[in-house]
Amino acid sequence: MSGLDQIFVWIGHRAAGWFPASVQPLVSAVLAIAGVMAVFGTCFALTTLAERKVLGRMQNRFGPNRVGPYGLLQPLADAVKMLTKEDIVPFSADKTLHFLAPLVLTVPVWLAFAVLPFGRNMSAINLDAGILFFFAVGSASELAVFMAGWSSQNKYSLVGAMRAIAQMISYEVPLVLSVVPVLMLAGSLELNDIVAAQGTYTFGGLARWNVFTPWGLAGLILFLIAATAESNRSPFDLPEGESEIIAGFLTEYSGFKYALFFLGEYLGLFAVTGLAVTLFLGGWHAPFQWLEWVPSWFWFAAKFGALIFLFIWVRATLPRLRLDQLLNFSWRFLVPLSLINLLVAAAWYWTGAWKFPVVAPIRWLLCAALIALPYHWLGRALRGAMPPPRKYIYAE
Amino acid sequence: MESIIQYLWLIPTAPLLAAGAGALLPRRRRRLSAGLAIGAISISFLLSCAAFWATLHSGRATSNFRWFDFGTTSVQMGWVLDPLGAIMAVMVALVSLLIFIYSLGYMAKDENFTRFFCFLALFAAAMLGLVIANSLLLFFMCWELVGLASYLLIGFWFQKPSAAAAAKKAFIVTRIGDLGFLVGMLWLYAKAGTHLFYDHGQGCLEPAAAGGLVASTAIALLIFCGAVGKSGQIPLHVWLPDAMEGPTPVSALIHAATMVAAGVFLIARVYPLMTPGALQVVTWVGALTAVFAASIAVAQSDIKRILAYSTVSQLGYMMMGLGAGGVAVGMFHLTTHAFFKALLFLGAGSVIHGCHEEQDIRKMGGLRLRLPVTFATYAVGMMALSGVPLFFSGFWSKDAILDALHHWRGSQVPFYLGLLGAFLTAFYMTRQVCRVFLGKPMTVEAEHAHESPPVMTVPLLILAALAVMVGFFGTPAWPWFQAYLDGGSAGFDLSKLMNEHQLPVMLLSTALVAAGIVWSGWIYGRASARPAREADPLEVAQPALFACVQKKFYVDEFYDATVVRLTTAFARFCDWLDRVVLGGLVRAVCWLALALARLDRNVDKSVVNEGFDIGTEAVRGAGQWVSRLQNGQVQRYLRVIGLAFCGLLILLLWGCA
Amino acid sequence: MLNEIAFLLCAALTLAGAVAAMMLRNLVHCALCAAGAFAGLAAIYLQLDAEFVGFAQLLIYVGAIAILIVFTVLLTRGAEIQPGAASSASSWWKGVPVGALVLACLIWSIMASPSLVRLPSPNVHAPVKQIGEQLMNQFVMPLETIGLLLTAALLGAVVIGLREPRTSEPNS
Amino acid sequence: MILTILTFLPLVAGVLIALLGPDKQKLGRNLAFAASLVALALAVVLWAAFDNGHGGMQFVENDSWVPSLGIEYHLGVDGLGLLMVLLSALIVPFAMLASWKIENNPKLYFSLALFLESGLFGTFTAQNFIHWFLFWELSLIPAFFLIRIWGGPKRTSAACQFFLYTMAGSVAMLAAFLALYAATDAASRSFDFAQLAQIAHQGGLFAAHTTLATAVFLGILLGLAVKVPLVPFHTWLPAAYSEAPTGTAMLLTGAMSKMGVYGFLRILWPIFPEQMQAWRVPLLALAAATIVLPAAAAFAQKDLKRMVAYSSINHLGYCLLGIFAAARLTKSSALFSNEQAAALNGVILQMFNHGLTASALFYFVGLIEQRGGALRGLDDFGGLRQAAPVFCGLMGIALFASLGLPGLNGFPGEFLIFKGALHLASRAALLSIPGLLFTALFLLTILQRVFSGPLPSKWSGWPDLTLGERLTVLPVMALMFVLGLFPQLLTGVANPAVLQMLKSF
Amino acid sequence: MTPSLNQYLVLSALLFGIGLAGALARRNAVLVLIGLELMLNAANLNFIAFWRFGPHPEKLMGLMFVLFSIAIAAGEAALGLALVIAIYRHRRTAQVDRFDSLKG
Repeated sequence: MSGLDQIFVWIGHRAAGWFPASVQPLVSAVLAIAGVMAVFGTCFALTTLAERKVLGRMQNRFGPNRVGPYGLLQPLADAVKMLTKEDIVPFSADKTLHFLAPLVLTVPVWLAFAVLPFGRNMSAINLDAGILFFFAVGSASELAVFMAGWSSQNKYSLVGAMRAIAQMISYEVPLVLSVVPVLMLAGSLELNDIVAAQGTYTFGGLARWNVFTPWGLAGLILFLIAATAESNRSPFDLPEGESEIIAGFLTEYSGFKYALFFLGEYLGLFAVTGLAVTLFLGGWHAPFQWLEWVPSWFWFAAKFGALIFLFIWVRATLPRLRLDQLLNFSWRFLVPLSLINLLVAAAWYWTGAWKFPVVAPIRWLLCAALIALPYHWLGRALRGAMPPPRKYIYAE
Repeated sequence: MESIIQYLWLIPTAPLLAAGAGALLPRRRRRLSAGLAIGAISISFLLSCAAFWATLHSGRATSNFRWFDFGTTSVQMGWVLDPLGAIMAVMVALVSLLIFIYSLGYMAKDENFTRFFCFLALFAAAMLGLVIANSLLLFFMCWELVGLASYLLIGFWFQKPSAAAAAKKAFIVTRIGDLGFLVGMLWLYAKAGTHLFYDHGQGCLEPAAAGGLVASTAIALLIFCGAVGKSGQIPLHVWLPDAMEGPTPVSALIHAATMVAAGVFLIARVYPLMTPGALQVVTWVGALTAVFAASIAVAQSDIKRILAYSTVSQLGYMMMGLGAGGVAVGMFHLTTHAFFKALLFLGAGSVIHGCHEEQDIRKMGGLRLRLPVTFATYAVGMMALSGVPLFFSGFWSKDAILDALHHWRGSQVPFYLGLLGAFLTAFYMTRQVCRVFLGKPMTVEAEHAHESPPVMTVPLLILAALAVMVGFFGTPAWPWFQAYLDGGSAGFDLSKLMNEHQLPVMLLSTALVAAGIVWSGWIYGRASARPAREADPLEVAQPALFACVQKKFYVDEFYDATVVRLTTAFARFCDWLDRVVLGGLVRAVCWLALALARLDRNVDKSVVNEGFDIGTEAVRGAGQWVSRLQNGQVQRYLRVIGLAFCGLLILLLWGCA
Repeated sequence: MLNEIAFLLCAALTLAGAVAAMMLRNLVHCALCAAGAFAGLAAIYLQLDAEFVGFAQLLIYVGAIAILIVFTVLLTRGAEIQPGAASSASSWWKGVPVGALVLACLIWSIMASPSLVRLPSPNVHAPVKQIGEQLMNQFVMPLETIGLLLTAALLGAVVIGLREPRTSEPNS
Repeated sequence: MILTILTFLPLVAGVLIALLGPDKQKLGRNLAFAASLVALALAVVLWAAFDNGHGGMQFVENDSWVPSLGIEYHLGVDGLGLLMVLLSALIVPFAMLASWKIENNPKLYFSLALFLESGLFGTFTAQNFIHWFLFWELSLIPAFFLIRIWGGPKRTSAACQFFLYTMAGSVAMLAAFLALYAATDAASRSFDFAQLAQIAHQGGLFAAHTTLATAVFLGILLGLAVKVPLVPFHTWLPAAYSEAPTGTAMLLTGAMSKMGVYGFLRILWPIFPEQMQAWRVPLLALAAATIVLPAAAAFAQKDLKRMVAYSSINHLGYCLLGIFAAARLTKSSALFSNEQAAALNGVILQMFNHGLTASALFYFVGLIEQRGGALRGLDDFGGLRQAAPVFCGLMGIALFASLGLPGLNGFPGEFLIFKGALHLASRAALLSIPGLLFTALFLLTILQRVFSGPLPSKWSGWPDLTLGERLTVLPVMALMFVLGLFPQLLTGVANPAVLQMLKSF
Repeated sequence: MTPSLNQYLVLSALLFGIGLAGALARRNAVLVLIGLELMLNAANLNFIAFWRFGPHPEKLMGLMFVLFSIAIAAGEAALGLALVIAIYRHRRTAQVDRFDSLKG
């Protein structure tokens, strides 16, 4: 088991071992950075392709299939195209900020990967306040979006940036709140601890992932919704809604800067997906005890891929929201529900001390009811609060 | 004996269940309701007979149980089976059974037939429960319940305002007596520590009576209050004639045979409590009632009212018998009276039924031909009531009372009153029979009267037979009844009939009864030929006296003018007290508060506010001067703060250095 | 040595950001520079082994307050018209001397106290767990109060920031 | 824990229902009713779990609240408290059903009713004065609004009178207790009923301050007397009851009026035995007046609701008679203490039974009012029995239960009260006897005027009880019979508590 | 060589001075607020520095203060900026020297 499982760790140790001891920490850090950047850079490329392919399939067409076999080299072609395009900066733009914005977006996102455990003993740094770090570095992206939107000196850019920021602020709250139950139950902010907390098995070999608890299930769903919005993906892609505001804050970008934005957004998506895997889906743990021989990084990758596919699927399925619907949905539904989820987690913790026969299903159903009923009520209240559906008088 | 006492509770419970079921039945289930009631009372009757049979062989049996606890003791209740209760139970069950059957015919056309049998069964249950109760408390509870049944049945035709009023009157007037009963009972309870009549084979009342003469007399009299109310003795007799508003079977059952006799039964039950002083009161009240009511009956024209006053009068006799002669004397008259008075009432009901709800005897006449069975049985009843010698039960029971009065040590006046009553009884009964059955029909209704169906006449015949036969069980020659109650045995001795103590009294009463019948027959036998609207012969002779008697000696009017008016006035006074005095007080407090508030407001305005204004003006002047420093520039404030901070820091460092 | 350099770098970033934030004409630039200063300060916190606080600083100051400021700048049109820019030069004399005075006092007092020249205690840890336990035990009342305060502030900000009813519009 | 849950369940439910949207009126009503049923179920569970064997407090919860002032969160029930909790839990759903069709903002109405229920539960379970007082006042406020918003034409003045009257009493009581607290020496300072009673029992509560003791006693007495009410503090009651909507009147008479009597038993009786003893004679006179005068006044009323309201005063007068009669210091004879036990048991029975009966009567009068188009005068009707026999029959049962007919629930209580009172306070008891007669008089007058006589043509279409209404009264009617025949159900619970009270008197 | 306490204090003092000077000199309310935030941050830095260099770092006192201070600063910023916006709506300006309605 350990051989294949620890192969990357082993390689890293061996590579660092070639250097003098005084620079070894630096070297291993560099190696880790390089690894992460290589893997997720490739990931980025593959995901863009996969997204287009999957979307195509779902929309009953082929998707890219011209460049290379089955269109597999399409990302490469795109990269070449992006890098060779002319970098146009508007005349009235604030040039410095216009230049800085893609950097400010992309660099912190890379930082976020530092704390994710990709496999057993495979996290770049073990931070005591890992989750906090994750969200702290992620918070810079809002500034970056603003910088991009404002510096372009373009109405659409500014409106797009404002929309994006409003959306990000609004969905950051449920995002963080849906994480809190996990922290509460694991008793730690360190991601490795959280993964370890989900590492035991029950019911004859089923993993104790957080997603198998009522609050975990609800938390995961909340988290994924909020993550979708955080990364400006459909159905929350208003800031870039091309039918309304051209391309939002990206309107005035092209070429390499545009590619950087693109990269940043996808990396942000990867980061929250990785976090979701870590927090709710047991990280790199196998779903069943008898599957533990499979390398841990494979499990991480598999869950990661599954979630990415889910995102693509959602993008293909749902139409874009209106801005008021978007904000109402966050403040009137997600935020209260994630607060209630906190209580449910507390109830779960509390009922853990119960001792009588058949306690497990009772406890599960009780907590599930605790979250399901507010879900029902809040949903009805939300429907009541929304403006009625539009009547298309002339579109008949 | 042991076995029957186990099932004694079934006697009242069977009709109670029938009543409960009847209450839940819808109005159209007429036959089911009646069948339930009659079946239940039949069961009670059979059980009573069995119980009676058991008492013939052995003495008394009780079965007590705990009702509820309080403090360190508990309230006990129970059933008792002894000769007194057994004879009463048989009588009540039998009369009830007959009257239930009779009601089938009498009430056949009533729309609330179902409800009627429900109430009747409720009454029978309560009455039978009262009879076998071994606890004064249980007795009282059943006593109240028979009162309730009486209330419901008097007001059965509730559409008639007079019936509703009579029902209320009956309940209220008897409740006045009941309150005395309640107090007496509670007093007795506190004194004796128990409500039971018999416990562990011992009487529980004797020790209480032995306690203190004054207290026990008072208790006895308080309990007697209840009997006065229920049995219609002076001064609480006013409800009973009004109660005739109820259907006739009800009058027969409740207001003639059983419930009104419950007062007599009560005195018999608590006889050990009755001190000589109390008995004296009982005798006198009975004597006065007997004559008083009998004299009123002479001048009445409503067939049922005459019987009602007769009942009051006979109840007076029973009281006299209890007071002067003891339990057996009173109870014997109670038993005989129950049968013949039920007979009379049912006969009257038959007459009323036949005459299409006509009750005025002046509008009848000549019915003997049209209602032969009724006439024959009514005549038997009349003779039994009047005390026609030898063959009628009333003679023997009344004679026993008169004999006892004759030998009473207290006074001879009740004896003479009793004789007068006997004469009056014979007089008014003859008057009634003459006017109803003899002579010629006075109205068209009487002309077309018809005999009642067998379901009504058969009970009449049975009752008539009983009215004759029961008397033979208590003749001086064969005092089986007395012996049975006392627990002894009686032998047949014809000579006792002839001894010098009894014979003169018998002869005297016989003579008086004969005089009454003959005189009355002489007057009314002729008068019955005359038209109805003409005045009564007695009225012609003595108009003032007759009017006074006809108006029942103005007792109702007197009560209206005093008690009722006082009550109403007191109620108004209380209401006035609430509304005007106390309400006024509250309003006054309110005004006071308001006035204080106004005063305070003025003080505030003129003193406090003015002073304040002056003060604030001064402060404002100062403030305006100072406020020039405050130019609203937040940065200037900040600057000042910064400078002040510097100053402070420098000062501190200076100090440290 | 490495520490010293890191400190100097961070301090330079912070001070530069602060000075720029106070001096630039363009309010958006000011705000962004302030965010830079905050980030530099966060780095100093990290350097001082206060990880938790550092991340919190980053999360709140850069992630929230800076955004708020930027929003306010846009909502008050501070980024477009600059009527204060011309006159701000004339108001230098009002602020800078006082600031300088305070600064001088502070630095004088720091320099005047020799006890402040000391090295950090080694191996200081501020584990998150311990912070949490402290918050839940010793500081539970302040924590609750802060929760209340933030709620009140949130409500207050919403109420203040809400649009006025339309009735007042004809006057303005 | 169950007591806390019981107390706060209606409160929480009430708050939640009040927070529902304005279009959720029916939902709120149904939820409130469900909550009251849950409370009833809890109360029944409490009853089932209650140990009849001993007379002390059970289900005790004691946490310190404001330790520096001796204020505790102290809950517990003995037999008395349990019966009162049961009664309240019974009356509230009954009253809710009576107000089921209320049109003006039913959601608020029902949530107020739940607040009231919570106040009742709190009052009947609290064992610390401050805690008790909070709930005592909590019950007052919803009652005020219930009358003020949904009442009859003169509701404003009735509600204000009710509120001010009761508030004045409460203020007096609070002041008295604070004075008591301030006057006792620091070692024995407490607000806890049991502790105060124990100190009083040892004679240490008012060692030297007899005047103060009297003042404190009178202050508390005033507060309780207004609530019960004791003549002459009763004038708020007919107005309030007759103006209140039916369901509220049922709550007021069925459960709230018991708070005063409960206070007498829980506070005055154990803590002020000597003062009770000293003021016994005037209090007995007032109790007798409370029995007789309102009964007579009821006879003079023309308004059915006012009649029933007066009858309510009269019935509570019996309770007070029993309490004052039993407040006689006798440690000599066992028979005597049995009489005291009889009176106190009777008081508790009467409290419970009057709650049932009076609320049922108000329910029926409310139905009459509703069917008669807001008419409820004694002379406005007649012969209704013909049109509505079931109505008449059931209301008749309630009336006779109120009158104290044996076999129905009213009798055992009155019997025991008079049994004790006649022995312990003969004169007052004898003076009160006419009250029984007046009660019969006006109750039968109702039956006579409303239900008997010819049916006026305008009421010929008078509807009988609907199935729903029958089902509503069915439980209460059944209880009337059951409790009338088996009073042991109540005395078995109450008697140990009574014995305990007597032991500490 | 690690920096000593007084270096951090000097940094903090500088930050404070800059913030104060800005808050006094600039007339845009937003900038004044930024200045205030800077001053607050200077204070926070002091707390952290004293904690780190103090005798009892294991007690986390300074850290706690900073945490609370940050939380309060967030509230303060939200409220202050909301006020600025509200005033701007009324007065159409964000210049602090024009906010003088409260002058005496």
